[in-house]
Amino acid sequence: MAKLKVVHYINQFFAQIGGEEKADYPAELRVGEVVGPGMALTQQFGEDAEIVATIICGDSYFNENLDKAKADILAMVKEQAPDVFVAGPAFNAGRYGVACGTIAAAVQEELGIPAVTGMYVENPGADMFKTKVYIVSTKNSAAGMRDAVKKLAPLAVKVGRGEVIGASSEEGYIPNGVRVNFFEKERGSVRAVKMLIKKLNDKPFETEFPMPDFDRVDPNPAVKDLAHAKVALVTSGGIVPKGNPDHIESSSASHYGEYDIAGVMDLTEETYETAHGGYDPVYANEDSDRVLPVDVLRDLEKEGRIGELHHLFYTTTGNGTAVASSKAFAEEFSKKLKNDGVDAVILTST
Amino acid sequence: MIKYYMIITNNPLVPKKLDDSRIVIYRDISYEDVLKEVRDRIHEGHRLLSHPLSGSVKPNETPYKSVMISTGKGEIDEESLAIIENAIQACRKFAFKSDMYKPSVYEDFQLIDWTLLESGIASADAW
Amino acid sequence: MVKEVERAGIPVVHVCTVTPISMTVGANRIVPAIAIPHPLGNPALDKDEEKALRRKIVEKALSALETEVEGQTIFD
Amino acid sequence: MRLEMGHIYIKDIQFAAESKIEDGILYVSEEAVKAVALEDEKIKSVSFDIAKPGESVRITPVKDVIEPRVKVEGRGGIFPGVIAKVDTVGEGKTYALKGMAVVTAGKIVGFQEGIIDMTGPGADYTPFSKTLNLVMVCEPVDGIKQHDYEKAVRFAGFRVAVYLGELARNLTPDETKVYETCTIKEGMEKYPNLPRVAYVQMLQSQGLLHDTYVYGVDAKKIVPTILSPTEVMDGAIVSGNCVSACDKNPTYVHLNNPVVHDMFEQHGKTINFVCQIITNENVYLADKQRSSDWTAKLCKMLDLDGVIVSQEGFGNPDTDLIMNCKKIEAEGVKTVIITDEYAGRDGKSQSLADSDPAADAVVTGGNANQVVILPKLDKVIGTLDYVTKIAGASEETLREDGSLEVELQVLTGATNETGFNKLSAR
Repeated sequence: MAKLKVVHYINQFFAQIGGEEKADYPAELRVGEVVGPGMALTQQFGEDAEIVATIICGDSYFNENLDKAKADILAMVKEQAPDVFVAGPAFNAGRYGVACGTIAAAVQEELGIPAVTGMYVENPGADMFKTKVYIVSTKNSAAGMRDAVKKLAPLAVKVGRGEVIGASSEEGYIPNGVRVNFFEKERGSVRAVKMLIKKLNDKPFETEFPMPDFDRVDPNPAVKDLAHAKVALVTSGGIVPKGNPDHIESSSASHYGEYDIAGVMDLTEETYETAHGGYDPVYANEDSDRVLPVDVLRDLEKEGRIGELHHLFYTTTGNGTAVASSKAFAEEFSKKLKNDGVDAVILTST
Repeated sequence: MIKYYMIITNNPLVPKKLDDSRIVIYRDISYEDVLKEVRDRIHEGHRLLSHPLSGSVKPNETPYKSVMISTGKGEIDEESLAIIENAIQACRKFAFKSDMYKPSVYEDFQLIDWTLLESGIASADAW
Repeated sequence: MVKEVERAGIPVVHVCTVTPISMTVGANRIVPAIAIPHPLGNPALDKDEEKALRRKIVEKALSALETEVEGQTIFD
Repeated sequence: MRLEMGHIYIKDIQFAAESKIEDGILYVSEEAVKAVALEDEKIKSVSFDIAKPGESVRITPVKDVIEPRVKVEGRGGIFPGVIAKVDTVGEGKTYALKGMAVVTAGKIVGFQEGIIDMTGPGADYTPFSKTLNLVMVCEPVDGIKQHDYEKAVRFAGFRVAVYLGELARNLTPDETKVYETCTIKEGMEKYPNLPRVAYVQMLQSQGLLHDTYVYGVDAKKIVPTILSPTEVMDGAIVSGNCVSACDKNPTYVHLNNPVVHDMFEQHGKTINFVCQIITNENVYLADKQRSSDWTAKLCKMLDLDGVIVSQEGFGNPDTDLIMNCKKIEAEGVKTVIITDEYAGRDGKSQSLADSDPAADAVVTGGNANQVVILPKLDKVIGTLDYVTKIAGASEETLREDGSLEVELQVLTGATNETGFNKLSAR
């Protein structure tokens, strides 16, 4: 089998250009060069793959010039047309991890070239990108390089060849929410007894199935000055302008609504209604303020209790429980809310 | 007349098996729509009495479903709501093939759904 | 949904009828609402009373946003 | 209670004029086993066949799998309340024919499932590809009701298994294992420093083809109770179910319950295995509440430190599993639960129909929606008629080359929730 062509992405630190003071180093392509951790990767690849080019970029540069850096690096990768793209490993370096995740996901999505990266599970890049690209789980410092490369190199070869990827525990990647079957060494009952003994002795144990929906997000700090804050409304109660112009479905909607309420002081029977199919809609149709309290917030805005009510509100018909699509919607409109400088959100559910 | 529970079903065998002493709401709708009808009634304050995913025949495999709920209404029962929402979500994991069988197989599906319901009725009537 | 808003770095309060569901979906600031068909209203009241009721809930939501919380907190 | 289990290893099964076991070979008189099966007038005809590991054979639709056993010393007999008269079992001496099973097959309902492949990829998933199988296909008399047919096949399997077990009564076992539990007080005195541990087994109990029997009692009608873990080795619990083939417990699994056996392995070393607690999985929600309240209460009364909870079946039992786990944890008793998953063909859906943060220690038997291609095999015991109609099968089930595209769901025992197999998922 021919050797796979690999393009390797690293930051300024691992390229031995410098530390924080050189973090503004712009993206640079070194064709035919193997740099820093690339050496260890090359060794681990053996006859299976070789690094044909290394891309180096400063962490600050990448994150501060995101669009340009991404575009430049994608162009470099495209030119090299590798079989697989490897970023990092980033260990516990936060900005490096985010950069690795961002660029690996972009290479995969936009160029259609399979990509892998590696980082410590608590690196913020892990949570952000684990469902988008395989991220090998590494130790929290570069002292874990050997161990990281041992997992990263074979996984890169597998994805490069388009082979079936096994379960996270076999391949060493951070669980990505896709359940994959595999055969354990011991039967389930033995594993259960061992797990119980560990639990009884207060020793660490690893569940084979983490319960869903319990990944918690820490609360954000309280809003200091509501009188000058921009507050936005979001609802899962399906409030839409009368006639449901975007045809939001009554349940498990395939999209969410974004509506402008600039100048709207009160939601009336003539102007708003609910698209939600899950409950008796009569009350919400009579007066949509019962679900989306625009009238009260306008009063509070006037009185100076809040700085301003954001002129857009977002609506879905997701019921209270978490579903994958509503999660994706929320990711998207949360970004918009953030960009619009919203300081706080009131989310109403039926 | 046993009035404190009623049965929402799309299984034609159920109204045939039960006489007027039970409240049966028969609808010619899909499995998932039976669950949604039950959900809507839970929203109105009815309580779930039997498990909506009773039986091991998978949703979308069997077309039939019978669910028992309380006749009386009260505060919205949170447990009922959680169970029915999870059940509706579970429907979507299974490939749809309820329309692929020979006629005799539908009778078997009806029978199994009925026996599952019957076991729930037996428990309910013991009160 | 509420988790994604929180994750984006915006403090969020969840006004929700079924608070256990709110707990399950991972909301940190939770304000209980009235009833599923009308979380922030009560058609049995007359208009002014109803709006006053709604205002009470919204005010509770706003003060929840002004309160530092450690973990999931229901503002009853 | 103390039970001595004598293992007699069966190396081969052959049809012969006379039934006997000699040098590890089980000789079966077809005529004799037919007569045993046909004792029930509801069975019109029965045919026997032998399927061996590695052979190009597919058995379907499987109803139950049973290991032949015989009670040679002590109270009662195998399958008390079902075949033997009611008497408490679990002490004395019992022999088992290891390495083989009686497999009952036959179409009770039109959508019935259950495939055992003796070779190929399917064989990797079903544990019963590794046993020498004496397969019996029962045809009912005309016009029989499904309830009666199910019962007739269930009992016929047990009768044949008991008949075969009897052949071993006077043999010397190849291997003997002793299983012994203490009374509550003895255990406290003998193992003062070991954590007190029990096994909570949830039994399928929802209706026709979804039932389990304890000493002959329909498990729907029990309240949770305690057993000596040796009782199941004498057939105290038998299966009356076969829908959802992958995660239902055939009688073979009850007899050889892996949690019971693996807890015994640690008994007196790292744990004090106090008892087995059985509970049910009824359709009616108030029953669920009562049963889970009771399991938690029993755990508390027994002063347990930890339990393993096993599940049986899909959907409805997820609620029982989580209720049990939550309530037992709330009593301060640590739990590990065993389940399987329905994560969709792509592995991306929510695996369970219920969940709770208290369930922080889970063992999984794998994703039952995983697709597997079963090649065409030379011989089919039973009938393929229904394979295209079984759970997990799709309209493309029967492919042009005769191979089957199915989900793991249809393979008997593939994602067993007592931890019988090595299959798992992450």
